[in-house]
Amino acid sequence: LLLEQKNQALSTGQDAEIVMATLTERNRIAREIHDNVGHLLSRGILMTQALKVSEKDSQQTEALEALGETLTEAMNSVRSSVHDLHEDFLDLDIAVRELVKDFTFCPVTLEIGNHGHIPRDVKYGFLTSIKEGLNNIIRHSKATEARIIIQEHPGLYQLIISDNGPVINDDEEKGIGLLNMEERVRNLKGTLRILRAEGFQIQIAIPK
Amino acid sequence: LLLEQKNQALSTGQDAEIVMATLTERNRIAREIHDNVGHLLSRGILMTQALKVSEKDSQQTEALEALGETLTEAMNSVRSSVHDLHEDFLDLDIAVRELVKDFTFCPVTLEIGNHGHIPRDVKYGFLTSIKEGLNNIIRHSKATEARIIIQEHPGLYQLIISDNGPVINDDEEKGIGLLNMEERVRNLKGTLRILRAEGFQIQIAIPK
Amino acid sequence: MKILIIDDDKLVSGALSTIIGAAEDTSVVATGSSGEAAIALYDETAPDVVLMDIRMGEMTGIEAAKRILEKDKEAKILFLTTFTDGEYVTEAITCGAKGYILKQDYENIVPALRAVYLGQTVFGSDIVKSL
Ligand SMILES: Nc1ncnc2c1ncn2[C@@H]1O[C@H](COP(=O)(O)OP(=O)(O)OP(=O)(O)O)[C@@H](O)[C@H]1O
Ligand SMILES: Nc1ncnc2c1ncn2[C@@H]1O[C@H](COP(=O)(O)OP(=O)(O)OP(=O)(O)O)[C@@H](O)[C@H]1O
Ligand SMILES: [K+]
Ligand SMILES: [Mg+2]
Ligand SMILES: [Mg+2]
Ligand SMILES: [Mg+2]
Repeated sequence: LLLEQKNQALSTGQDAEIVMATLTERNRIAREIHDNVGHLLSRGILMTQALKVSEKDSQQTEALEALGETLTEAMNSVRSSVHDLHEDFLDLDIAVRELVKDFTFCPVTLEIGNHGHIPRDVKYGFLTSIKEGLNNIIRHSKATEARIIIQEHPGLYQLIISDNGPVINDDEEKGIGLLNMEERVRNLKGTLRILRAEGFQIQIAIPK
Repeated sequence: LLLEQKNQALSTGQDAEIVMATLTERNRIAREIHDNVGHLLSRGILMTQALKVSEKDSQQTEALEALGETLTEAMNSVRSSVHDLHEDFLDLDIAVRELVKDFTFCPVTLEIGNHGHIPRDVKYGFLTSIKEGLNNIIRHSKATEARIIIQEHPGLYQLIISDNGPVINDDEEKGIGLLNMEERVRNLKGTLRILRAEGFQIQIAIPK
Repeated sequence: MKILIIDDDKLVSGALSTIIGAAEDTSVVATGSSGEAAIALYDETAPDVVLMDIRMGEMTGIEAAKRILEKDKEAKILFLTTFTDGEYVTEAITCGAKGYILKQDYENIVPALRAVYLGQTVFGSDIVKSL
């Protein structure tokens, strides 16, 4: 392993895993806030409104109006935090470009076909696979070119990661990286194929 | 790499990195909620208080009282979420025990000395280092025993990870794992030493 | 129109009762705080519209709505939600209820009840505003 390869691998690091962990945590917190603060605030808003409709004094009514606005603003703030949190915030295309941008070992051609909404699990599966695939290219290939294809087909989502490096080691041994990838794909009921022909190629298909 | 070693390494996986990512995200959200919702809620509580003072109707006063309680509860809920979020929620001792518990490759002796509050960065640095150290033991050592020591000294925090495996490869080459560890330690202004004597030993010291 | 209010938070149902009761064309026939109460009170009070919390402890609003609709296909049920929550909203629509309204959207609660009373469906406040 050359030092520059090492640095490269360091930088493509655990990004995708981290993104996933972050997402899980976001969802947990979103739920917590939603259930607790959101509930109390909506109660508070309704109570304020009830006070307003029962109020005789016009000055008090005005103050209640202002209070209602404040609480509504608080509610909107909670809502938008929670929305952001729940948001399927990972834009796969951007995330993949990000990974590719940081990858300087060899040029990467990225082909992302038109696709609709890709389920979150699939996105993360693809992202972690791409990360590992790129790391492997750095570590194991002498590639001068790599290619990533993401494609939606009628019945499935497809990811192909390939490089043009000469295949040196053609025993079919899988390390932790590929085993991990395989497990993820299996969890998504998909299939993973490895071709060692002209270069190394990983083909992943996840049924819709 | 034997299959059982692979499975082992899979399971000690990216835990520490994930914990760190989670923490970062928690902090971000905590700040956001605290700054926005917390501010609006405390304003709402003050407004309710003012309304109560000016209220003539006793039924309204009672309702305002209940509203004030609801908003206070919401505020406490925000505060406690934020507190939990900000909380230095990682108990290093527990986290390390967790890592060790999942480690079945060889017995590990864990010595955690009395220590006060360890800064979060140091904790995470230690945790990621332990994770990598254990993975390396699985992958590179033929150890039958390992030892992890965490110790607070007057001027520094110390972590030692050692095993009794015969040193096979005694070139000083560092892979991504150790380079990563070194970088983390450097960021904490600490020092990392590797001893390859009777077994493999990683010594980390982080100044206070 | 006669309204039955169900919410497991008594402070919420109390506030709703005051707000709805203040409108000229509405009267609150009862408030309850559980799905079971909803079923019993529906029989007892024969309301024109049920305004019911979608998330409650023992029995969800959706379950209670299904039970009420089993006995009375014509029952008009409007759900209260805290946030527009995907899974619940879909169920709210498919279980035969007349829709949902956000709890904190207090200005639209009475208009939404009127719309439901007239046989319309309400999905959040945007629809109500455009009525
Ligand atoms: N792009 C590639 N070009 C050539 N060989 C590759 C490529 N990717 C993987 N391989 C081969 O497949 C093997 C298994 O890869 P895998 O990612 O599972 O493990 P690894 O990279 O060796 O270790 P790690 O568990 O740290 O990922 C590699 O050791 C290598 O021989
Ligand atoms: N516990 C150990 N016993 C024996 N040798 C070790 C031990 N830990 C590390 N080494 C040696 O140090 C080298 C560098 O370790 P390092 O963790 O940096 O890289 P790696 O484990 O080979 O690969 P990775 O980048 O995936 O961690 C190893 O390849 C191995 O030769
Ligand atoms: K009335
Ligand atoms: Mg690999
Ligand atoms: Mg290593
Ligand atoms: Mg409820």
